[in-house]
Amino acid sequence: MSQYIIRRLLQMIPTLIGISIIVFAISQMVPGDYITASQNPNMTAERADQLRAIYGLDKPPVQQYFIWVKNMLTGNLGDSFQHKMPVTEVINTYVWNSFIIAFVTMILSWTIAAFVGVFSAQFQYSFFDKVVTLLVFLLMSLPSFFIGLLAIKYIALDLKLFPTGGMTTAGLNAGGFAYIKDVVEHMFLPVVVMTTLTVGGLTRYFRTGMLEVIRQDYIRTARAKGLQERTVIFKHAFRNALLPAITLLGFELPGLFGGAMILERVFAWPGIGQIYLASINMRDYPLMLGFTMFLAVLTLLGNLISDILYGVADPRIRLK
Amino acid sequence: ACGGGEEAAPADNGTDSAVTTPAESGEDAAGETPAEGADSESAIGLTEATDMTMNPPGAVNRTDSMIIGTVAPQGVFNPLFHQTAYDFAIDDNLFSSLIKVKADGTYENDMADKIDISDDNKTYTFHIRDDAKFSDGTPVTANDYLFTMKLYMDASYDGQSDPLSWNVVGANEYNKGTAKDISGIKVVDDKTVEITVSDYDAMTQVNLGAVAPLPEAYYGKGYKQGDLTSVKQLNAKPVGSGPYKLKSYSAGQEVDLVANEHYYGGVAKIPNVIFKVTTDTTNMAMLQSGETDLDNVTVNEDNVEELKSMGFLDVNVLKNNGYGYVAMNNKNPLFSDVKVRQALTYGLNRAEVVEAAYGPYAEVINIPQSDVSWAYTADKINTYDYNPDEAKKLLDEAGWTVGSDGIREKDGKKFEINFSATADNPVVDALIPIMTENYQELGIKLVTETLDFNAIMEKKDRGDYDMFFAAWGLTPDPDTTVYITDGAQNNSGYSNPKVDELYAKGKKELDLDKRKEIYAEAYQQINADAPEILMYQRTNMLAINGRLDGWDISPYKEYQHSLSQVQAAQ
Amino acid sequence: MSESVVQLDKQQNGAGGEPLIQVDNLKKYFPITGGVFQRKVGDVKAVDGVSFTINKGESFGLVGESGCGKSTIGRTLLRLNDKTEGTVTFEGQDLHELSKSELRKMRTKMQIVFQDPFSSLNPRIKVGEAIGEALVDHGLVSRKDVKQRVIETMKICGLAEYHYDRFPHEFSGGQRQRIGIARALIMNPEFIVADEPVSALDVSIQAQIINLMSDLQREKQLTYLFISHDLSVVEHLCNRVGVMYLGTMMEMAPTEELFSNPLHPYTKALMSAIPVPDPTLKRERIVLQGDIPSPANPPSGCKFHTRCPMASDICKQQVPEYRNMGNDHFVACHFA
Amino acid sequence: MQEQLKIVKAESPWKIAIRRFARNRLAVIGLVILVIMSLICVFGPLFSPYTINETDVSNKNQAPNADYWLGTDKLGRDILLRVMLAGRISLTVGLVATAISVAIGATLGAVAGFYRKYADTIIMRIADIFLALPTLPILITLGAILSDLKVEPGKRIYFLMLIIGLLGWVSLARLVRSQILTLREQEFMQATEALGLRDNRKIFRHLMPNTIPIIIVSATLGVAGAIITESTLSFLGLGVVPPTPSWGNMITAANNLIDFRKRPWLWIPPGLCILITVTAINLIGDGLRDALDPKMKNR
Amino acid sequence: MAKELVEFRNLETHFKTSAGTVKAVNDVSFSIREGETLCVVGESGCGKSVTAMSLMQLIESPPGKIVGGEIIFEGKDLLKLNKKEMSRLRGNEIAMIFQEPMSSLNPVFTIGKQITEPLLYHLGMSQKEAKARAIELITLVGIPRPEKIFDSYPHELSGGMRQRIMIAIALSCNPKLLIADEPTTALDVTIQAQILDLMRDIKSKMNTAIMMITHDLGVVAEMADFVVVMYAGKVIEEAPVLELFRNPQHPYTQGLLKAKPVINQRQERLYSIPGQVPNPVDLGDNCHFHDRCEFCMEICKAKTPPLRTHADGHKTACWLYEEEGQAQ
Ligand SMILES: Nc1ncnc2c1ncn2[C@@H]1O[C@H](COP(=O)(O)OP(=O)(O)OP(=O)(O)O)[C@@H](O)[C@H]1O
Ligand SMILES: Nc1ncnc2c1ncn2[C@@H]1O[C@H](COP(=O)(O)OP(=O)(O)OP(=O)(O)O)[C@@H](O)[C@H]1O
Ligand SMILES: [Mg+2]
Ligand SMILES: [Mg+2]
Repeated sequence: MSQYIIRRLLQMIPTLIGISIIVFAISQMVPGDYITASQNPNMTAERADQLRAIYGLDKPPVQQYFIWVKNMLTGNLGDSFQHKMPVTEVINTYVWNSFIIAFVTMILSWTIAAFVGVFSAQFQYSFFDKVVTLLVFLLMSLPSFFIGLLAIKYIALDLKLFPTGGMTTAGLNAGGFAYIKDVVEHMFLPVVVMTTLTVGGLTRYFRTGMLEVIRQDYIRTARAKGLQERTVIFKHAFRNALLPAITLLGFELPGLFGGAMILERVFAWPGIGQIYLASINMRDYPLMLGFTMFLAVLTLLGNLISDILYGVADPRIRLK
Repeated sequence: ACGGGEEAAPADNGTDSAVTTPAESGEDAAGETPAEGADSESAIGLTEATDMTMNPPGAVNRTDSMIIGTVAPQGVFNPLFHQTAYDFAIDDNLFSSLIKVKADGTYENDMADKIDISDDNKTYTFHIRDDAKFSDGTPVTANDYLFTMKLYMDASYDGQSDPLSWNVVGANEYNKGTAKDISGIKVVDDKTVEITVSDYDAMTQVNLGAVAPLPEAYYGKGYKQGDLTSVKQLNAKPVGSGPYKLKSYSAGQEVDLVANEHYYGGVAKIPNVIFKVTTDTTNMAMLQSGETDLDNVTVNEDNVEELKSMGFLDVNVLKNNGYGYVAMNNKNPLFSDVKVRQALTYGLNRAEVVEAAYGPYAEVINIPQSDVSWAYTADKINTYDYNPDEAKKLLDEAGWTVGSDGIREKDGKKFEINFSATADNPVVDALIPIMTENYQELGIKLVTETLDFNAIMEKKDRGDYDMFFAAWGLTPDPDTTVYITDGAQNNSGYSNPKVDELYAKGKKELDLDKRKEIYAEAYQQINADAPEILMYQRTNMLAINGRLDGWDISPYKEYQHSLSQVQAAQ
Repeated sequence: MSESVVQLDKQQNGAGGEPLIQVDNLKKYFPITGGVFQRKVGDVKAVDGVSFTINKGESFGLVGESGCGKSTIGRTLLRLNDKTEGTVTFEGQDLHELSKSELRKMRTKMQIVFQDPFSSLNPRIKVGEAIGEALVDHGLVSRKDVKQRVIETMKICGLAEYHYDRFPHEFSGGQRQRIGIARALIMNPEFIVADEPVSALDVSIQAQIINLMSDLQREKQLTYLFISHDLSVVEHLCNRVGVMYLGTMMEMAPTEELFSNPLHPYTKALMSAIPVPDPTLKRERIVLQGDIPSPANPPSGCKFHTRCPMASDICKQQVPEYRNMGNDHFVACHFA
Repeated sequence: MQEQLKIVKAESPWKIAIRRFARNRLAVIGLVILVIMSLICVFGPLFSPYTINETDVSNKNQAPNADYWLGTDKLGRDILLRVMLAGRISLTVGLVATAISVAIGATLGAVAGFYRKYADTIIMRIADIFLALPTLPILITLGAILSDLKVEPGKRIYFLMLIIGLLGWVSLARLVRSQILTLREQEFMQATEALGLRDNRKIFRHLMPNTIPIIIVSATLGVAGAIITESTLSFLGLGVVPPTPSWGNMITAANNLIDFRKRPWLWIPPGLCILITVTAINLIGDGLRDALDPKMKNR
Repeated sequence: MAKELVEFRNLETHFKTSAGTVKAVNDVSFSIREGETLCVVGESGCGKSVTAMSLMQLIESPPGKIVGGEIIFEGKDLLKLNKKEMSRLRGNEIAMIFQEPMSSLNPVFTIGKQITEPLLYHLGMSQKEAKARAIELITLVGIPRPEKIFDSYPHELSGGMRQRIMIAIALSCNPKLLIADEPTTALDVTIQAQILDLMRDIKSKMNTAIMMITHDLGVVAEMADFVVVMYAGKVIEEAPVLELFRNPQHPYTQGLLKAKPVINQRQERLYSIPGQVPNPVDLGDNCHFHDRCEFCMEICKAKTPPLRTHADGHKTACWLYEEEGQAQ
């Protein structure tokens, strides 16, 4: 196993090299660069050339690539063109804001999805199951910003239960508990919306997974042991239905840090998603490439973790 | 021209000209309008709050502070480096410069109490006010100005300005590292600095005067010629000479300013200003709940009505300093004939598009200038009112005859236009169907596509396009390179020696009245040549809580310039 | 249905002579893993150096303690597992050296009936298809004739036509076992590993199947490796029998020889434990004492010494030689 | 019944599945809904008194009335006509794109899980790369390339389907693979090995059917996703070009609180259409799953 | 005679299939007394497992359903208990060893976990006690290296080992009734003997009743006090074990006894009952064995023979022993 992990970690190297080459190539092919994207009025051709020289954009792509990779190996992702500060700092500034809601969302949505999915499966075609199914599809049929609007309208504006947007109350000079409370209040809406959005699909996966399992012989054995239905379902059946969930869990890792582009915007949440989006639109290559590589590493790790977890969840799986 | 939203692109420290915009989502959503649309005049301007009793207590009680809704700043609090209009608005209050813009788009002295200009217009002497101090209490000196200019001229300077184009003597040498000093800048005494330029134009004074001096003692500590890293590291900890100073900044959330007690213009009346990040989904709600005092809101009838109905908001609908247009590639044989370009302008029902997209909150324009500018003229300007017959006539004259399939052709070539536009834009939504239909009637086939803004710009740069839709942002000064032959921003390849001459003349002329005439003539030329189809000038809306008074706002002078004068009622 | 099986002349089912399968010093170890990272901490020596030969047309019985490695031999023999060591030669070819496509071709000649009939059936495939698919896949029978073949075979194995369209979970344990048998037989193989093929069948059907197997053997020179706990069935069907204990062969002899003259104490114990279908008869049983040793850590010397009633010091120290006692009777015991 | 074997006509498993499917009432309802929707979208516009380019600002933002059954949008266009036209695009995109990603994802996932070792390494590393690539820049680039190649905007929809399909296969591939990894260790797979079945039979006949449930979930989610993704891609020159509507871009057009509140006819019809489509597909999917599930015989 | 522990009264369990209703258990009545071992034998597929499963109420529904009858356990009708009451009985008072040991063990839990579960749940043991007891149980069923096995997964065990694990689980709570569905098929004879001894031991110590389903007549002879013979979903004969072996009445039972190969009595061919089990779908109202019976009479094809006592405790359902049959 440890051998497998080491091998997979080693495999990450060529994969990352591949990703870096492709990503870099894309950045070269994307129309425009930072100079054209920032659309400085009256910029003379000379000034544009000067700037390109400052940013190193005038060098041949291959050379630029190697400079980038070389810096990256020393942990230096370069300076963001837009933010005028090191990319790592930009990421560090925003990523935790995204992480916190993504994390809470993940916990919530996985818990809810597990329960709802399991019950839907257990009572397949019951009224509960049908209502859940319809609800899930309803949420899937509208774009995410729409659900966001809905929440703002009814929960924030009409019921005035929670603040409409942002992460803290303006001018709040509180520290400690008051600060946390304030952040939690502000988190509420985005988390609710993100949870409703993710929970639907997950519920479906849990439901099908469970449907497959609950008719197996060993579930019968568990019942024959006189275990309570709850134990039978949540322990014996659930564990066997985990494989798809583990796969999806692997995808969550980059998701935790990736930010939610649209919803962060809707709720004015200071997350990395918007920053990343802007870096793409502004062709802020150091930030765009740096963050992409950051996510790539997380993606690879996430998949590696899920591959390892397969074996834990199901001892029969032997990955070589 | 252009850039992430007209708002997003700051005019280069107050100078320079136009900004093309992917007339982007910030300005979207068309309004519901009474079909007449006649009351357009009344739609623009200030509507005062009607019922201050409706003001939510949160806002009423906030007597020593105001909260301004803004799109997220990037935290570049340094006038040399800031990129977005939102950082710009904050920096305007943290730093002040030698001159400042007035409501009519002209300039007045600010930190300079006197400016001497030599007769040959090549030497500028700025006299800094005696009481000008940085927020740390140290005085602003001529040395600080020199230091700041060095930063601008530094080889690693990558900000929005193009300081070498200011033609300061010795700047190039400093930039290349061959000189340790800028020979053209002379520190006469602590408060006097003299700048010599190798060449001048109407903008020179503005370029030099709009520089906000940075304290050398603070920013100069780690600075070595050719490396601005140490300066950039201070971006989040600014020290300037503006009415406010930075108290705290939390990225993506808010920027807290507090009055600068050393401000030479008098300590700001409201001691605390908070810039709070809002979005177009939340900004109206936050105004309503009193969480913010001021915000930009997309103009459309729904929003205007909504804001007005709140009663406690002053609603400013201001002409936007820019215009939308459909570019035609003048180098493309399709559009090289002026008759064709005119025909395409006549043949497009611009009024309908504008009405559909903006209702009363935008107007069709016929010259590339805002009607609030001093340079604006309506004299001898053809309005190209929708006239398909005229258009057909012109096309016939140009040799494009209707073919058997109803499509015009010339020399065996069909009249087919590829049209690119950015999507998610209210104008494009209206423009494409109307244009397709209008041109079909003329016998022209329009092939439309929606593209990423940068992709369109790249097509433009390569000259590989027929037509695209975009918008320009304007600066207070009418000088621009958009219409001069091979101008930096001349997208269309339009060339008219007469226009070139007029722009060159206008640039060199320092007398406003004379400049007016020059530009009027240039606009008439352009109007006749129809190098592009000018579409509209739209408006912006600024909603301000009625409890705040003392604003001096115009299309040229944005709200941030009067923050320090504003006071809360009672 | 048993009438449909042709009865051929009652030739003694003796060893045909030429060897079909040769197993030489076969070993199969399963790693034991432990810890979070599942590091290997030891081996289960499921099969630990077993050699034997099965001649064409012969049926070789394999009996022994549960868990002693019989199924593992069966599987490794057919290369369903990888071996750890040793060789398996089938018709002169080393099975573990064959390429994938060669092996696939070889598969039609050798079949297996799995011990656990249910888990060896795909729950989503109807039994009719499950039985016939290999015929089609190997192109042995055309797609349209296959159903008829399947139904014929099902009937021979005591299943009925109406079972064709059912899924495995709709069957009783015995019925599933018959599906497994049918699936192997339909291929007309030369060699079948039958891993407890009749354990779940009632005696009547068991008899039917065993008759069928011996008929086929006579008819088609079929060769069997017959793994069973039911010694009476083994005695009935097999020409030679091997007795295993803890991964090694303890005794091997022609059936009659073994049953009349068991030499190894373990074999004797086995014989004495066979239940007799007569409630009045209570036989004297040799009860094996001692703990059953672990295949991960087998005892030194003779693996059986910990439980052997005759064990002495030599058994603890020396591995007994696997000797031919004459009459093709091999045994590994110091005292035989 | 002794002698003569009745030759029953061999019924293929698909035929049986179809027969069982037909007996599944909900699945049939789903199919009928989908067919009706498609028919309305294909033929409905022919009966509409309006045309797609027809704008009439004086009629803008009308609530549903006798002339405009579903009201008009901000350019005064008939929503009903637009919803029907949009359906042509959205249904095709949703179904075709999903079909592509399911086909690729299920196959590659199964192959990777089945062969493990090199196949797994290669396929999964490609999947990793796909997952790690930033989609937006790629899409921008592709949009620009299509534009430069002067691909007719009407035809870009095919690229769009391909792209959405190609972007969507990874998660399904990993899901399928995870299932195959356990399935392949089960004894019935040893049985197929013993029978010497061809690999493709092992994969497609023995392993894949056991992953059908998860494929169906993925496909149902995929259709909705594709329909909505399409609307974001048209911004980049990949999707449909205005004025051509799609359900996604009709909803996106109503992206502010006021439209949301005051003019529900702008977004409810397209939203409802997506909902109905997704539900119908799910009903069909559930039906298909039940039809292929041996233990769900008589529901 | 001991008290009756379980009584099946006219139990009917049906499965709905696409072909029709399978009457897997069709009007079955018999009873098991405390401390008694009752063996159920019969043709494969005749409904033995389904009968046992019905008692446990583990018939998968759909497609299966208990459509009629009662199962009285200690005076209560099990079919009328609610889920909770039933689950309290299962594993604790009534335990069952399933026929297919591989699929009956949960592949993702260790053996130890699966054995300790009922101990923790029903007997309220602590983790540690449970582990000790589990290891004891593993040893008891004759598996070497119990500690290692405790941490193994089912797929790492041989068929016989899994079967013994199932036995260990079933025995763990000292049930009043042990249902053993072919518990020793995968075991070699020495271990089988050991297990049978173990069962006998438990039976005598705890007065456990055992319902054993088996095909091995040797095992029947050794273990059973009483034997029930089933055919096609019906009980066709029941008798004390000696009586049955000595005097099998039903032709099917006679055939069964004849078919068993006996050690050291090698025959050329084994006897097997000719013909096939009838299609369980839509069985007629007749003797289901009639078309395989050498004594078949007209009445056999027309009417179902009643299960009636003919000798002491010996019941048979065969027209041969009825007056109506005799008359023909
Ligand atoms: N889920 C099911 N659906 C349909 N028929 C079923 C189902 N389960 C069992 N049957 C049928 O019920 C009958 C009785 O099955 P049961 O398992 O009780 O047999 P059995 O007597 O235990 O046989 P064996 O000795 O082979 O295990 C069989 O004919 C079988 O095909
Ligand atoms: N996949 C595996 N991993 C680890 N150990 C295994 C595995 N498969 C089998 N074993 C071990 O190998 C040994 C032999 O197993 P095998 O299945 O060959 O026994 P068997 O002789 O067939 O027994 P039975 O008669 O009970 O079926 C057992 O100790 C078992 O625990
Ligand atoms: Mg075995
Ligand atoms: Mg059974």
